[in-house]
This record gives sequence, C-alpha cells and structure tokens, in this order.
Amino acid sequence: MTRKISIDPITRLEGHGKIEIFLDDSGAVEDTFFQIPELRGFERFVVGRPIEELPRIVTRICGVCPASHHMASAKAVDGCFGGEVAPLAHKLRDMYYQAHFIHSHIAHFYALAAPDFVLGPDADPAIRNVLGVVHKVGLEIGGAVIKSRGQAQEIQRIIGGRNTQDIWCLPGGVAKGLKPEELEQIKPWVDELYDFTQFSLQLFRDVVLGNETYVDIIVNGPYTLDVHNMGLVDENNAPNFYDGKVRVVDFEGKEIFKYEPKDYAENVAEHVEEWSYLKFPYLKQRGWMGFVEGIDSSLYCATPLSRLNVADRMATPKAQEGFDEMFKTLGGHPCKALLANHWARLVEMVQNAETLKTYCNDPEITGEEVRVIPSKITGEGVGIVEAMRGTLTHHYNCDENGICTRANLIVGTTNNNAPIHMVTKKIASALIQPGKDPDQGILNMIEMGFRAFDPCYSCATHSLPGEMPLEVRVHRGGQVTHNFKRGC
Amino acid sequence: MTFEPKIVGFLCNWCSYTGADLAGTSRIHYAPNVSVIRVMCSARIDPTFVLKALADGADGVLICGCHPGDCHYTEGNYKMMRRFPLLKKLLADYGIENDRVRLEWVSASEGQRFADVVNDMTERVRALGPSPVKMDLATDMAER
Amino acid sequence: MSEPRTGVFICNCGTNIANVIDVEAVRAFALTVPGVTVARTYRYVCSKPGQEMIIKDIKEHALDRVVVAACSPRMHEKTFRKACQAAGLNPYMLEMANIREQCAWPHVDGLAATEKALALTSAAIFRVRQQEPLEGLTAEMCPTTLVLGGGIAGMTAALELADGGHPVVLVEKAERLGGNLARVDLTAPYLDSARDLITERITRVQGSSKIKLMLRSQLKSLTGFVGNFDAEIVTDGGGEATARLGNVIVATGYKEFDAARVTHFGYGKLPNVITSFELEKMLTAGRIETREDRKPQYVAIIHCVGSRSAEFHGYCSRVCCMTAIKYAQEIKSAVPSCHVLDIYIDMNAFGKGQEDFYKRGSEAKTMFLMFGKNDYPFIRKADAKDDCDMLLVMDEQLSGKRIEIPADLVVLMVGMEARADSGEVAHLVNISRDKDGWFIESHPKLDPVATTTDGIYIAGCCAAPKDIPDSVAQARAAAARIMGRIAKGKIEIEAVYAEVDEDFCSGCRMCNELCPYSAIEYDEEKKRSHVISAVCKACGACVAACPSGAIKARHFTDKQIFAEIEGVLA
Amino acid sequence: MADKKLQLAIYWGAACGGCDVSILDTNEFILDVDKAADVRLWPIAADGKYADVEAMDDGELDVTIMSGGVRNSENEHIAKLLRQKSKIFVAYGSCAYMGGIPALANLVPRDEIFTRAYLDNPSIEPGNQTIPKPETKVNGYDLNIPDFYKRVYKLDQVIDVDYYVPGCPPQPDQCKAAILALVAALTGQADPPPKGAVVGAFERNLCDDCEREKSEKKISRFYRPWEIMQDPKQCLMEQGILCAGSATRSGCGVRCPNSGIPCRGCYGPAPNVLDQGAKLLSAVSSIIDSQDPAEIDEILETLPDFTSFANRYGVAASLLQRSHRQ
Repeated sequence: MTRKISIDPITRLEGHGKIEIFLDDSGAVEDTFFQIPELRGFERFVVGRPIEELPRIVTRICGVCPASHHMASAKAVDGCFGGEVAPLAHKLRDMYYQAHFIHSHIAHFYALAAPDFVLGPDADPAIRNVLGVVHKVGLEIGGAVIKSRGQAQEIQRIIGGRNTQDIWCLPGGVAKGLKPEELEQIKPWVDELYDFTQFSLQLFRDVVLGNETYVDIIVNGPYTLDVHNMGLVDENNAPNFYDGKVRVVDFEGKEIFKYEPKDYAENVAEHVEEWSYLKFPYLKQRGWMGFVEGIDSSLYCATPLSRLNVADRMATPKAQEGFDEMFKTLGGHPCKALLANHWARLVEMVQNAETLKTYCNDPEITGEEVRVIPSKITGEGVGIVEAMRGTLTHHYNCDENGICTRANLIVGTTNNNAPIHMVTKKIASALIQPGKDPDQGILNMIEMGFRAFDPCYSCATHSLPGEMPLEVRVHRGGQVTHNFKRGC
Repeated sequence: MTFEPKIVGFLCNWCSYTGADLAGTSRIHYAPNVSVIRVMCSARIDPTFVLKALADGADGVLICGCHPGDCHYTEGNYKMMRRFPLLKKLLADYGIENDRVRLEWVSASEGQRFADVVNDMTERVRALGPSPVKMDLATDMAER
Repeated sequence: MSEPRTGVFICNCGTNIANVIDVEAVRAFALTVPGVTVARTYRYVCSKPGQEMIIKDIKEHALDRVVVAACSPRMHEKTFRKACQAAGLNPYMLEMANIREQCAWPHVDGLAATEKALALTSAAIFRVRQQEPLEGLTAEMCPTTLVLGGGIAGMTAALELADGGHPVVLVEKAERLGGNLARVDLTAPYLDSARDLITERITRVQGSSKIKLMLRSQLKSLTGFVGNFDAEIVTDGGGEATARLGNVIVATGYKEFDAARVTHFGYGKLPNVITSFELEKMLTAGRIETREDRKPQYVAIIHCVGSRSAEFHGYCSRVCCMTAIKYAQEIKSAVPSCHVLDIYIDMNAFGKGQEDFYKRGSEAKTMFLMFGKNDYPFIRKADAKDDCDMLLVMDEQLSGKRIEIPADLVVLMVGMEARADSGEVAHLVNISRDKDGWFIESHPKLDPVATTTDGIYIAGCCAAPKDIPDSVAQARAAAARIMGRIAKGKIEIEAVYAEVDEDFCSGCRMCNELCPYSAIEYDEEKKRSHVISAVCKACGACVAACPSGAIKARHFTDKQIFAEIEGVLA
Repeated sequence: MADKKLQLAIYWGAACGGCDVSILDTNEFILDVDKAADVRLWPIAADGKYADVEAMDDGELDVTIMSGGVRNSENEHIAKLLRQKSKIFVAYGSCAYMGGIPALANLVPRDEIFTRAYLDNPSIEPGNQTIPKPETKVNGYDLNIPDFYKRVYKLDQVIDVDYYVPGCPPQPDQCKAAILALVAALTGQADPPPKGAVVGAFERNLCDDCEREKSEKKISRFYRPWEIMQDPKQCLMEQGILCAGSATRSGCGVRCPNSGIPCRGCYGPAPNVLDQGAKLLSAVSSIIDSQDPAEIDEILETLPDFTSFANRYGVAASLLQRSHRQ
C-alpha cells in the first residue's frame, strides 16, 4: 500500500464525498456509486496506548459527537477492567449524555435541516444556512436556539468538567462528581431546555406539517428504502441512548433479533468495496447480499427514525405523546420516510429533556461515590451507545498491563453507508430519465436525501463532519457529461 | 567507498571532555567520526539536543559523562542516568535503532576508554548505515 | 542581529596540527561561512605575536566575534579570552575549536582529520554567532583558610598562611600532628632527623595566634563557593564547630600499602618479615633485632611492595628507593657485622642529591640484587642446618641466575596508596579523583596545586606519592596562591551561571530538587523559582530539566548549542 | 465587495469538527461575527460552493481560519487554495498547529492502518481480502478516491501560516479573543501580532494557572489515573500521576486538572521550547528519586507508553515528526 500515486489537479478535487452516475446509451441511469474519501486509522494507532487513555483519544474521531465516542469508549474500557463501575457513575454519565444529545440535535435541526424547511429547498444557497434561518424566523428565536444549545453544552461542562472533547470518564466511574451547588445551577436550564423542545416541535408543526408540499415530499418523495432498522432499547423496548440491548426490527415491524453489546460481532459484519474507504455494515447471519432492498435484505438503517422504529414506546410521557403523534401523522409504525428523521430527532429531544429533569430531582445524584478502583484487568470490553447518527460500537482488547492490543469501531454513520449509497441511486433514477437532462436541482434533491441521515463523515471516516460536501458527475459513453459540485 | 557515519558527541567538561583531550595528548588513535560538543555537565544535555542532532542529519549521538559517584557537580550525571532510558524508549517508538544513541561514562583519566568507545560506536553505526531521519523528512515532503 | 563580524584564527601549533590537518583548507572553508570577516592561519596563535595578531584584527576589522581553532579550550581558552579583552572585546565573544587534542593528535588520516576540523570549526563559527557579551560577578574573599590534615604538607601550608598574617583553621583527624612523617626516623638523602623537621613546625603551629588547631576533628560539610565557604567541623566526643572560609587546602596525605596483601613474602606469617615502618620503629628505638632478640646477620630489603605491580598499584611510590638506601646505611651503622641485601626492580634516584646518596649507599657493603617486574622473590623458612632464619628464592636479573639468599630479617618497602576516606573527602569538598584514588589537579603540569573546584587546593601525598621537598613545595605554592587571592580582596565569579526568566517560569517547581548546591530558591509569594547566581556552578541540570524553557544557562544557552549542532552537521 | 465587511472563511482539513463546535460555543458572539463579517465559507454551518472559492481573487479573503492537519491530497489542495485567497491564514486548533491526535498515526506504518481497518478486524466480512484502492475499475467504470498520505502534516509543513490558535479544541473565550485581536488588527484599531505568533494562549505554562499546591518533586513510582484516589488539592505530578501541564502552554482554563484529569498537552509547548515531548521527558525523568539504573528502570516500568504522552498532540510537530522504522 505504500506505493506512490501522483495526483493531478483534477483528481485532487475528488476528496469530496462523490457520486458517480453512469448512464446507458438511452440516457437512463445504469449505475451510481457513492464514495467516501478518507480514513484516519484510529483502530490502529490506539494500539499500544494505555487503555484508560482511549476515551480521551477517540473523542477526536468526531468533535460534533465526541461524547458518544467518549461514552462508548468508557464502557468498552470498563469492560477491560471486569466491568466494575460505581453505580452513581452510570447515572451521571447518562445524565451528561442526555445534555449532549440535546446540543447535537439542536445543532443539526436548526443549522442543517431547518434551512430546507424554513427557507425551502429552492432558497438561495447563499442564505440557506443557520444565519439565514435566524434572519427569517427572527433574532429572538435565533437567540433562543443559540442560548439553548449553549445551555446543553454548559450542562456537560459543569457535570463533566469539559464539553467538546470530553475528558471525564475513568475506568470504574468518572473523575468528578456533581456538587449540590452545581446541580442548582443546572436545574433552571433543564426546565428551559424542556420548554425549548416543546417549542421546536411546535415550530415543526407550523412550518413543516403546515405546508402541503413538504408533507408530500416527506411521505411520497423518493426518500424511502425497504431496509431494516437498528437501535438501542431498554428492557421495555423504549429507546435508551447510553445503555441497553441492540434491537433490529424489519421494515414491517417484526423483530429480527436483539443482542447484548458483547455479541455485536455475531450479529453485524462489515463489507468492503475497493471504491470507498467507508465500510458497509450488514446483518451478519444473513450474509452480504449486495445493495438490495426487500424483506430478505441484510441491510439496515441506524438513525433517529430507526430508533423510534425499533422502539415499542418512548421512555418518558411527553416524548410518548410526540411518538404517537408522529407515527399517526405518517401512517403508522414503523415508518420508511427518511425525511421523518428530522421529526424523530425532535421527539428524541423531548425524552432527553424529561430524563434530565428526572436526574435533577434524584436525591442520590450529588453523591460522592463516583469511582471505584478496578481490582482486575480482564482484557476485553465492548461499549455500545446510540450516537445521534446511529448505533456506535467500540470494542477493545488489552494486555495484562492494560495496554491496548486491538480496537474495532463501528460508528453511527457507517451503519447507514449502504442505505445512503442506495438512496442516491433511487433519487438519481427518479430525476434522470431518457431525454430528461439532469440539472443543478439534482444537487439539492440528493442532498435532502443525505440530510435525512445527518451523515457524519467525521465519525464514519473521520473526514468531513456536518454538511456533506458533494460532487455529482454524470457519465455517458465513457464521457463525463455533467459535473455538479457543492460545498468543499 | 565505505559509509563514514557522522556522530555528534555531547561530553561533560570535567571528566569526559578531559578524557577525550587525554586520548589526544597520549596520541591514542581512534576513528574521526565523532565531533564533540562540550557542555559543563551531562546534566545539561537536554533530550532535545539528541533529537535535534538526529533531525539535522546525525547518524548517531554519543553522550559521555563522569562515572556515577564521580560527577564534578556531585550528582549531575545521575540526571542523565535517569533521562536516558526514557529517551531510549521514545527513540525506539520513533523507529530509531538502538545503537544510534549511546551513553557512556568516561573519566578524565580514561583516554583509552574514550578511544575504545568511539571506535566501537563508529563501527556499530557504520553497520547500521546512514540514519533515515533527515532523508525521510525530505522525501515525505516530495511524496505529497 | 546585524551580520556578525567574526575572525577565525587557525593554529598550526608548530607542526602539531599542520602536519595532520590541512589548515589552509580550514581557513578557506571558514571564509565561505557567512559572517566570517577574516580567517588566518598562524604558527602559534597562543604566542605573543599570535595574540597580537588577534588583537590587531579585532581592532582593524571591527571584529565582534572570535573563533580560535587550536588546542583544547581547557588549555588556552583563558589566554584567548584575555586577548579579546585586551582588544576591548568581551571575552565571552570567543569560541574555540579543539582541532589538536581532539583532532590532529588522535587521528592519522589527514583527509578525515581535515574533514572533522572543518566540522568543529564550523560548529564554533555557528555557535559564536549566538554568543552574548557577559559580565562576571564579584564577591568578598574571606581571608580564613581551612587546611585539612596536619602532616608536613598541611602544617607547612598553615604556617605559610599564618606567617602571612592570615587566619587558618587546621583540622587533623588524629590526636596529634605530624602525619606519616612523625613515624620516620632519619630522612634521605641527607640523613637529617624527621623528628627535627616536624617538631619545629608542630610547636610553631601550636604557638600561632593565627592558627585554630582542631585535633581529633573532621570536616562534616562544606557549602558555599570560593571566598564564601561555610564549613561544619566535628570533633570526637561530639564537639561541633562552624567556620566561614575563603579557601580550602586539602592535605590529607596517604596510607601505607598493606604488605599482607602480597602473599609470596609471607608477611604476617613469617615473624621476621617486617615493613619499612616497623623498621623505622626499631631505628628510632636504636635496637635492630629479630623477633628472637638476635642481631640479624642477613637483612634483605625488598623494594616496590605494592608499587609498580600488575596486581596492585601500577605507579611508583617515589620515596621507597632512597629510603631503602637510607636503611642499608642505618642498619650497617647499627649492626656493622651484618650483610645487607638490597633487592630492587629499578633504582629510582631522580631527586636532588639522591644519585650521590645512592653511590654512597652502594659503596657501603650493600649487595644489590635485581628482580623482574611481577616476578617476586619467594621467602621460606630456612632448614635447621642453615645458618639463617629464612631463605629468599629469586631469579636474579643481573646474573640471570636463580639464587637462594639467607635472611634473618626481611624489610618490605611498602608503597603509598590513597587513603580509604579519600572518596568521602573528595565528595565533601567536591573535587575528583583519578583511578588510583589520588585527587586530580586542575592541570597536571600547569596547575598542579589547584583543583577543578575554585577555592579548593591540594598539597602533599593526597594528590600522588611525593617526597618531603615536593610536598612542602606544593603546600607553600597552595598557600601562596591563596594569599595572592586574599591580597586581591574581592574575587571574580565566572560570568557563566544559570538564570530564570520569570516571564516564563510557571512555578512548577520541577527544578527545585535538582540543584546539588541548593542554588534554586522558590518564592512562595511570586510563585516563581530563581537561581542564586553566586552559588550556581553552571552545571545546567535545571536548565535541561525546565519544562518551560524558562531557565537559561549563560554561555551554554539552547540557542548556542542548537547552533553548534547545526554547525557540526552543516 | 461593496461594503467594508470582513471576508472570512472557516475550513477544516483532517479535523474532527470540534474546532468548529468551539467557534459555535462562543454562542451569541457568532451573531457579532455575522454582523462584522461575510462568512464566505464554513462547511459545518453555511453553504459555500467550492467553485466560489476558486473564483475568488488572490487575497480576496481577509482571514481564513483552518482547523485540522493534512492527511490526504484533498486537505493539502484546499489548504493551498485558501492560503492563496487569504491575506491572513490562521492555523486553528491542535491539529492545524501540531498535527493533533490524528498525527499519532505517524508512529505506525500506513499499511498497518489498512490491515487493521479492512482485514484484521473482528467485524469484517468473513474472508474479506478487499482493501480500498485510489483507482479501481468496477464493472467497466473507472472510480477513484484520494491518496491517503504516508503521514499527517501540521499546516505550516504544507503552507505558510500567519498565526496559531492552540487547543483541542481552543477554549471558546480564547477563540473570541483571537478573532477580536485579528479584527482589531484588520480594522486598524490595533497592531497585528507578529507573524508566527501564537494567539489565544498565554506565555507561561499550565502550572501557572493550576490551583493545585506544588512543592519540591521526587518520584519513586508513577500511578495511572485509575490506580489511586487522588488528592484534589495536590499537584498531580507529585502524586505520581503523569501530567503534561508543566510542559504545556496555559490558556485552556486548566479544565482537565481541575476535573481530576491530568493535562495531556493540547495547548502545545512553551514559547521557548522546540519539542514539547523532549521537555516533558527531561523534566519528568530528572525528578525520579533514584541513583541506581536498575531501580530507575523499575520506576519507569510504572510509566508505560510515555511516547504517546510526550507528543500526544504533537507527533507531527516533534523534531522527528514520525516513526523512521524502515
């Protein structure tokens, strides 16, 4: 692999997330390829490091959802030490993690998704951004958005000492507890955040559901896939973001299986294609069957919508209301409309806020027994949490001195690699037909497909987080006939 | 033509540098591959010096100080004694072969010993061939 | 920094350097290095005209930096610094490239040696570019001197200073003065009485108002620096004293070699095998007899016991040969009838009057026999029929024959060795020892009195075996050096020491424990560490360890050493 | 541009996005930035077209703030392009400044990264032998993905950088301060910092701001953070817990040590220091409380994998830059 390739100015541009569309002579879509340009090799360079350092190294896989990696890593490390963890530490971690979810969901909904709905997919790209949204909905609401996200971040900082590149977890627990005065500081913010989740749902109802075209796009657009769903659930099959079992349910609502984190490798495998650095996970028992839909497909999504699809119910009352309303509106549970992910995100946010409230009123939460000193090194651990963008798995091995000997990661967005690859073909085929020349509009349409997944290629390949820079090239008869670029 | 290693020596002024002078005064002949930089005490030798020498193209680095217990500053050489094993671990992790960096105790009266150390080290480094560091850093840039 | 103006002076050192190194090539190279204004070669740069050349160039070419590629800086750095100073250039703007001791002398291949000379010179040029003018400090010179050891050397030094009107603290471990010399009867080569030599001094020492005499005492600790030492002295029975001192003379003497270590002479087993010091006792008592109280008919004196041997000490103890001749004569006069056999390896009669003394000795009826190095005579009990107590078996070198010699008394000329506590002493006063344990002079030829630690001097046999005149000379020399410095009043402290830049010190206190001289103080108020310049000995331990890069070693800064590295590898 | 608004671009190379989040974490300040500047490019939050950047005149951008180092050909290409279009180029965050965590990969061979990701891995498709290739032909179609460089570079190893803002990520207040300083300089209200300056950090090291009590240091064994219950008041180093604070610039607000987690050095070396790791090494080993080689080795056994602590964020910035194992 160390051979040298000289890169000419044109191929230099191909670091972007890239879609290759190949047309047949008739001009119909023959094939499309969705390619991811980068990897960083965390799995390799964490080897040799003291295992307890990993939760503070892997956070750099993604600065948009570092807490997800920090938590999954911390749990995998706990496993390497025999799983002894101070009970209070689990509570605190879960509490912390709810705040992180809120911060990330706010950022995604208002910065990435809202522009499409608030300003419309056809709005001028120059203003189609969070600031555009702020200008449209007014500084007041814009201020509220910024304030709420800030509060969610600040809550993490107060509980865990830092946000963005979290540092807090140690084998057996956490480095610091929550002081009573710190709790008092947090409480009012939690109430405000709860109100903000309600406000956001209302905004969605008014702006999105109130608009025929949007609803039509959501329900009837080409944005559906017949693939299965994955998500972490508690003992009542309600979504749990920090802990629980992984449940996989087919798109008709039938449970395929449910597994303990430690059994992930029996249930999920990753397929490799030469043309993308990003792997394609699938249900292992079914074997790799290619990029195919259908009830027998081995492919699945792991998204906010998937989490609600695999769940029988929400864990908190107000969230349950949101859950019922959503699936009722969309014609039943489970739902295949990918764009509904934006809605699902808001419903999850309600559960996050309610859970935070519960912890704020838990008398034990300010206790001091936040860490135990591990008595043994057992050498292996798997940690699974729900990252905002899908089920996140960290699997570590270490030697008797606690030095990492192997690490394996399956991150949120990676789960959705195959579905994204497939949905682009669907969209392309829908938009490009014989005699119908593709135009710039194809970009926004395809991009909306992406946004539904909130793909985080920082996580997935440690390339570019947030909005996916995109290049679409249309080939015909061995020639590139069209080349559309966005972002960079 | 055989490869002539370029080795940078860091010698303490009181024992090792004097010992090296003695080797000369006694007309003891040894390999000309080590160029000496004089410091007051081996304790002055910052690991940075060793890394910089390697980065700047040295094929080897030789550090000499007074024998333990015989430091002009009573315990300066113990500081070097403590830094060295950790420095060797770091160098190993950066892929620097063991024989390229060496610590020896040479007293003011050990001219012969200094000569022997220089000869032996020169042979070992010659056997290793040129240090890859400087070349690597240059070719990395070119390969981009 | 404006482009430096450096002068590079390459020394041929007669032919010492020029025969091996192509000095012209070095000169040509130097001129290609940026910032070099002039480069010259010269026969002897250290000579007066050589120094004048430097001074002239500094003035004519407005040089602000000087590089001298010549001998070791340990040899002539001071010389050339003075030259710079004479030309009005700060002495620390000089850097030397050691192309003699570390290049021309140890290397034979001229090409390779010249290559190395280029690297060393380039290093010096790069380094001097980063050097800065430095000023030294001055401190008070306390006139009191501590003398360790009350032997002939120690007493002489003490008296020399006292006579000069300077206070002395004389510390002696034993309960009496005189050291090893007090155990000797007559002295070679003039057979004058050792007793007379020392008693005169002992009485003067005891009588001196300037000398504080401390018997049964030892130095416990010495802190501070030249001119400003503080000593703790302990006396047997728990006495403790402290003293403020300017200088220290170490005259702790030697210890006789333990004859029992040499097995083939049977010392300790054969009752009539004795050591030179045991004979001295008999001579002082005036009765030379065997253990059986008989007058010996055959006395054999064996040289080099423990000296000049592969097994024990390689060095010559210097006084034994003449002492042996002295014994031959004293024994003769005490027991005229007896035969004296002098058994030696080489006869060492290097000193004044000693050759004559040796002649006289050989004229007196002494039989000289020679044995080979490491080929020792073997002594065994004689048989009943023999008319002697013991028989010496040896391969005699002059005759080339294996012979047996009768002996009633065998005298072993035990050599000198470093005292068992010399390590301790060296550590206390912070000087170093050679492989045999003798204290090392700051320069074996040019400065045999001072040590590598400023303010610490050595005299007598603690530095190496010596006879009385050499010991006395060294003692007086040390005293004279000290008096010179006391006369000066103040002392200059070298401008080279460490200093903390408080703008970068973070008060991490990593350095606090590292200074062997406790020169680093931590200011609780400011939360900063700082170095007491006068106490700092410039080892640089704290400089290398400071994780903030806040401590600077004057004249050995990171910048300067980095530049030197770049220069070597340029 | 007609109005006098500042022309600003924010971009990421081999980064995680945490730096962008740290800019978002300045909260309301974002709105001030929006008032003062046209954000011409900011992938995480705004819609910018690559073509737009290409179309800009050289120096059309007043400031580019770039996070992340250079891991592949794309990172390098865009860094160079933005450099060309910008008057002031700011390396933002530890990756841009020193290579960052991704540069730990510089200690391992590139092919082992591929082996571990695609072959030797518990969840890989059974029997998989496929490894992604820069150029492939799939049922007749030519496909390519960018070349994965042998190592990670910090930005100034690839382009000319004017200022550095350290931190992983930079502390939001420091980010604010740095941006304000640049705005002041560009609007002529203040002198610009000297080229190459580290802005948004202090001159002294972390210990200067760390509240923990410090005394003289001697270490007779090291402890890993989980091995003991620490004294929250005492210097971590003195408790035997390796902390890089003494070799690391302050400016982060001491958030890690204040939370009981030792500093790992993300703010980089002190102003006068060439290699942060070498300095940490020198300091930490010098205070080992032993004069016996065997005992020293034993003590060092309690400090495994020191190298990854020495240059946790700065392998690319260290003097050796990467492993040289042949």
